[in-house]
Amino acid sequence: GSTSNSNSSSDSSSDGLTTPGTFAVGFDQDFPPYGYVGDDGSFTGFDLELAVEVCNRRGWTIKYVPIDWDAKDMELDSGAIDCIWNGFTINGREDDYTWTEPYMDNSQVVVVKSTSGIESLADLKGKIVMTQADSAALTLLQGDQADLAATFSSLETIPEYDTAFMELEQGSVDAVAIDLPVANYEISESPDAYTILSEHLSEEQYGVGFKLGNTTLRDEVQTTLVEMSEDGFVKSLCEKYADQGISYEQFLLGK
Amino acid sequence: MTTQTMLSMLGQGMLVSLQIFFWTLVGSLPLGMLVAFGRLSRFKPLTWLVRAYISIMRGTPLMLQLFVVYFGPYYLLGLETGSNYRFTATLIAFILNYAAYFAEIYRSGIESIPHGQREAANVLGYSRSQTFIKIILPQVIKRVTPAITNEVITLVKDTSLAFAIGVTEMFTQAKAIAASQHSMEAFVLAAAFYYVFNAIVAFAMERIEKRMAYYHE
Amino acid sequence: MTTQTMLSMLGQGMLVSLQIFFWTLVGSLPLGMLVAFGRLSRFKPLTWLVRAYISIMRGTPLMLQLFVVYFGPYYLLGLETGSNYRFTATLIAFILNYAAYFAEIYRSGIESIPHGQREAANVLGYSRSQTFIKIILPQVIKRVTPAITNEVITLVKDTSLAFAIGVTEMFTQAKAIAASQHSMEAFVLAAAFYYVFNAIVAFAMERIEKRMAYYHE
Amino acid sequence: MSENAPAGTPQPTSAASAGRAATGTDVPVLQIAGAVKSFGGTEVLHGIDLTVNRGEVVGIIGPSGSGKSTILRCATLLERLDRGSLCYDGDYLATAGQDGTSSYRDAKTLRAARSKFGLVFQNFNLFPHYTVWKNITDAPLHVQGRDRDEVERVAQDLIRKMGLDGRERAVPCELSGGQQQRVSIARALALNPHILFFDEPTSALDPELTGEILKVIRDLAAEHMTMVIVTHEMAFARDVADRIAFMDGGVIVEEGDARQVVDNPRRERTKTFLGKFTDGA
Amino acid sequence: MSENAPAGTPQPTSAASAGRAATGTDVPVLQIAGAVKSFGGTEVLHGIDLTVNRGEVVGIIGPSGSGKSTILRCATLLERLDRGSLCYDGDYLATAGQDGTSSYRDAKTLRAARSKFGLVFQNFNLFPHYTVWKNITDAPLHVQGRDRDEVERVAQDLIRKMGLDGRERAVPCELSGGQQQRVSIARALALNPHILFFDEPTSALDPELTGEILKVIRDLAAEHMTMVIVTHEMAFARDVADRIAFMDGGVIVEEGDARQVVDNPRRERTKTFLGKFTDGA
Ligand SMILES: Nc1ncnc2c1ncn2[C@@H]1O[C@H](COP(=O)(O)OP(=O)(O)OP(=O)(O)O)[C@@H](O)[C@H]1O
Ligand SMILES: Nc1ncnc2c1ncn2[C@@H]1O[C@H](COP(=O)(O)OP(=O)(O)OP(=O)(O)O)[C@@H](O)[C@H]1O
Ligand SMILES: [Mg+2]
Ligand SMILES: [Mg+2]
Repeated sequence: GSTSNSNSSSDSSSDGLTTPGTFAVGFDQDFPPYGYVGDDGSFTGFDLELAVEVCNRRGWTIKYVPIDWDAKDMELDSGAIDCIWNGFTINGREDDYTWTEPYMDNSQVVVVKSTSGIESLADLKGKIVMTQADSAALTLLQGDQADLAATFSSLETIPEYDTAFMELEQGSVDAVAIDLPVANYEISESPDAYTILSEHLSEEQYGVGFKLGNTTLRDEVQTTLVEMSEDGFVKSLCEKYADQGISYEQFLLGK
Repeated sequence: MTTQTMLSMLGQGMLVSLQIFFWTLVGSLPLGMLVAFGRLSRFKPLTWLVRAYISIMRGTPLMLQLFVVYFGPYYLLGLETGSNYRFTATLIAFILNYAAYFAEIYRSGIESIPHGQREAANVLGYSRSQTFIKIILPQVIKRVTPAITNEVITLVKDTSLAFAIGVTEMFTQAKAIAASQHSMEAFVLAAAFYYVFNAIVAFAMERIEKRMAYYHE
Repeated sequence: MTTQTMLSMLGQGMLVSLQIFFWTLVGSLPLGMLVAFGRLSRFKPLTWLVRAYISIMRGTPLMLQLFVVYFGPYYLLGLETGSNYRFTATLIAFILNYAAYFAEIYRSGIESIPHGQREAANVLGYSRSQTFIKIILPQVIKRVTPAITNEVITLVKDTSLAFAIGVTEMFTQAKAIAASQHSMEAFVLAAAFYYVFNAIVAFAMERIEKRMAYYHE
Repeated sequence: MSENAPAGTPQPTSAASAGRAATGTDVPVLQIAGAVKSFGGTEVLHGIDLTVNRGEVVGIIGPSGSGKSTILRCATLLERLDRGSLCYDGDYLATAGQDGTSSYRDAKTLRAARSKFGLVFQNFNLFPHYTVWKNITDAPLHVQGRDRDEVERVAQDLIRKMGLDGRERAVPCELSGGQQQRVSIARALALNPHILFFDEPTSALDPELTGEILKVIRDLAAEHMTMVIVTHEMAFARDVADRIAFMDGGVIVEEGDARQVVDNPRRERTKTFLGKFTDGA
Repeated sequence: MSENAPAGTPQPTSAASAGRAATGTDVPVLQIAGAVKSFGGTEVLHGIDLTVNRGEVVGIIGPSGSGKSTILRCATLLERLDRGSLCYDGDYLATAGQDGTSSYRDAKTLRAARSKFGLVFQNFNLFPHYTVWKNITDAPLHVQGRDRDEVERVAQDLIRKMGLDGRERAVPCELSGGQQQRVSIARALALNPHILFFDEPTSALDPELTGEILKVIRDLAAEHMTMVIVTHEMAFARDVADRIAFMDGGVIVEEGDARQVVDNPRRERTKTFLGKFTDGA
């Protein structure tokens, strides 16, 4: 790997880091497989591992900052975190953050119980659909897909996807609208019980979100990401997370 | 989003908060009295049971109690509850939780009434139920009102916990707006709502206290 | 995840919860007394100020207060606070919030001491400060201990609110584990932790109450 | 007060006399025999015999802790005797078995028997949330189920008699100690009891009020109300009581004509007690 | 009690006599002149003159609400006079200006003056969290800053004198009313006051205890302790007091030799009051 840029950290202000040499990554720790608590009790996840590698290459120290999703904008604006990097959907938030180029394709999908008989988005008519509060899926269903949402019996929100799946299991909701990789992760324990509708709600992209105007830092991270993809680091990371629903085909940078 | 839309969203949430608030009180104020009776009963096993109930309700987070009530029937008993159960579960958990707090307040109130009151009623021939309803209860109510007020004010804020099982009350609405608008405005409005709601509750309780202030001791 | 890992994670969270708990008490118990003095002061403007403070602290959600204390310096004053401020902010918000509750408890306690106690001290020549420290305060402490206990037990559970500004205390850890492990086990453990913690607090407070029970009235 | 208390035959005592006619004049109103009472292993009454005849006023005097209140509490069913019997108007509420152990009648009978006696508590125990009017009328209306008009007439009479006119709508905390005392007497009298017990009726009052209340009791005595009065006012006890029982350490040490007991006590203990008293004040 | 209270010259009063020597025997211990006091617009004292000479015992009697407690409270600086003057041992604490308005000395002087007098409250006001020992010794040690050995000796003497031996470690709630009363007297005496005020020392006690406490006061009188006693016990007032002031409606209606006032009151109002009293008990 190339760590030739590490000297740039000596001039901290040009990095755009709040605390020189420390890269504070804000993320939702309840959002596997992108950021979560691993079996060993420490933070892990696809996005966090990418962030760690970026730090390695830039000579920064990574700082994991699990945040309350409600406070993410305040955390970023106030400089408590340097970026939000956590399966963070660009679409619908284009103007709110300074984004890297999209690094990953994502789909918003609908998960139903296999026995439910629901096979298409049209079948969701009259059904109860649940999604996470302040999630990309919710933004979508209140925006571009509002017409579809209007056919639902109701659209519910809940703080954690985890709980949403409990609701789905016990039958109090009929479907969960969710990011594809998260859906894969959630159903990985009993894949036969659930079906991801082949018809997706949308195709969208993840990016790393920085405070508006912080292009310096964005550029550094983006350059490093491209490097990491080019030298194969990303590919092997994708393979590591393959059983949790991530494939290198979705990765967009440096190909 | 216009301020009007925001207010109307918050208003909807407020309505849910108010419903939780109202039904919780309607359910837990009387239930708490029954629990207090159990706590004061001379039948020891009942007393222990009630003590355990009170200690669990007060010793564990209401959020977990919401989970247990909402998901328990399916995960523990295999029952399908249907989606209407969401609000019902909220009310059940809130009522059970608050009944425990109220029970302890009632109990201390009942215990604080001088024994002479019961004796006087006894000598005058009042039955046990007459003594309780006519003599003891009104005095208990007067004494416990300040403590009840405290709990009621806590309840106003606790309604926001209902979102743990997906009930979108006011604070959740405020959070949703704040997130989509990238502004604290909704939070500030929510705080103002709470503050006003609390002020109204405090005012109402003060009126009730004043009402009962026609006598003292 | 092994149970051991889970327990150690929860243990770390517990440590954070305990720190919040401990420092909040260390800060708010004395601060509450100062606030109570302000509330009882004969200097009216101070009284109003303190009343407003108490009413805002008790009338708005602690979560919002956390936001204001943590993000306020940046949004209102343009200060960069650095990430060490996270825990400090938590403590500031908790202490300010709990001081308001304790102040009201102290106030009612101070007001409940019979006037004759001050008069007796006065006639015996005790100075104002001697009267307060030697005569009034010990009696106030005895009287308010039960009410303080209630708040302290509420505090145990309130520590979980600290995650609003990203402090991962025990309950947050439990949620994180539940999310990654698809199981409620962590929640149940968390509930047990809370329950035990509460039981210890209740036990300790009872000991303190017993200590002071060498006299009554 | 005195202007308001005509010496005629007012409501409550007339009802008492009706009771008298029904049960015959020879039967004592109250008969306690062999009364033994323990609290947590400590025997407090060691076998008390006390008979009170119709129209009689009995004073009970004695040092603190001698069991005066306890005997009143047993007589008014607030405490149950361990041994001995308790009998009102010839009806036994508690009988002593072979071994002396008391056995009480069923709850219903006991409840009904409560209308036979009234108790005026040392600290009044008025219901603080009830007005004077309600304190007096509530039990006659809702316990005895008597006719409202009749109860109101009786209450009106009692209020006049007790000098409480104009205070009907007041609650106890708005009354002076003496007024509270009189309300509590009126409350007891409103049930038309056959006998009235007083536990230290003057101990919570200042001397001027004491004078007033003693006047009320004297008036009741003049109307032949049967009464048992625990008191510390020796002068008063001698004056109003027909008979005095001096208690000490859970037994009646001396009993007899009021003037004789106070002025010429026979027993050494009584002498000491009264000596201390007259010496003190 | 009586065995424990030798009639000698024990600690506290000897200190009082030391005070006497210092200020000269002619100066009255307490001089109140033209005392006027209002509460919220209602005048409660209408111009009271009261002089108490060294070694004298003055009784204040009168009906409830006549201002007896108020004058004691003004004398002990618990209330401030609106008009009139207040003077201890010839030192003015409050002087009356041209228009009669009282002006008080500075806080420090007033604080220091508090050691001149002691007050025994009607309801004792003992410090419930302090033991008997601490109730008695705390103020001498930490207010007067006296030597610990000396204070402990004084306290020991007082405890014996008051018949409290063995109760040093008890807290007030473990004591009977009479014992509490005696602790509160000991607490006041421990400061070596020149004058002791009592507000109805017997009203919270039963008659036997009343006897005991009156004995204590009589003993103090025998030791020439200067005292002002508000009381309802006429017999006692007559017996122990050198002089009696009868108050009614905020003025001293009659003042004079104790026996004369009680046995042959001159004023009509005094006669009525005493008549009512002797009539009652
Ligand atoms: N409920 C009780 N439990 C235990 N002991 C009691 C109880 N009631 C009374 N006693 C004890 O019984 C004894 C007699 O008490 P009682 O109240 O009858 O005395 P008394 O003659 O009325 O005294 P006083 O003049 O002080 O009112 C006392 O030693 C008292 O401590
Ligand atoms: N702090 C106060 N505020 C208002 N009024 C008061 C206050 N203290 C006393 N008074 C009034 O002053 C009058 C005299 O009261 P005081 O207590 O001196 O009477 P007293 O002679 O001691 O009566 P008692 O024998 O009942 O103790 C009463 O009318 C009383 O209501
Ligand atoms: Mg008694
Ligand atoms: Mg008085």
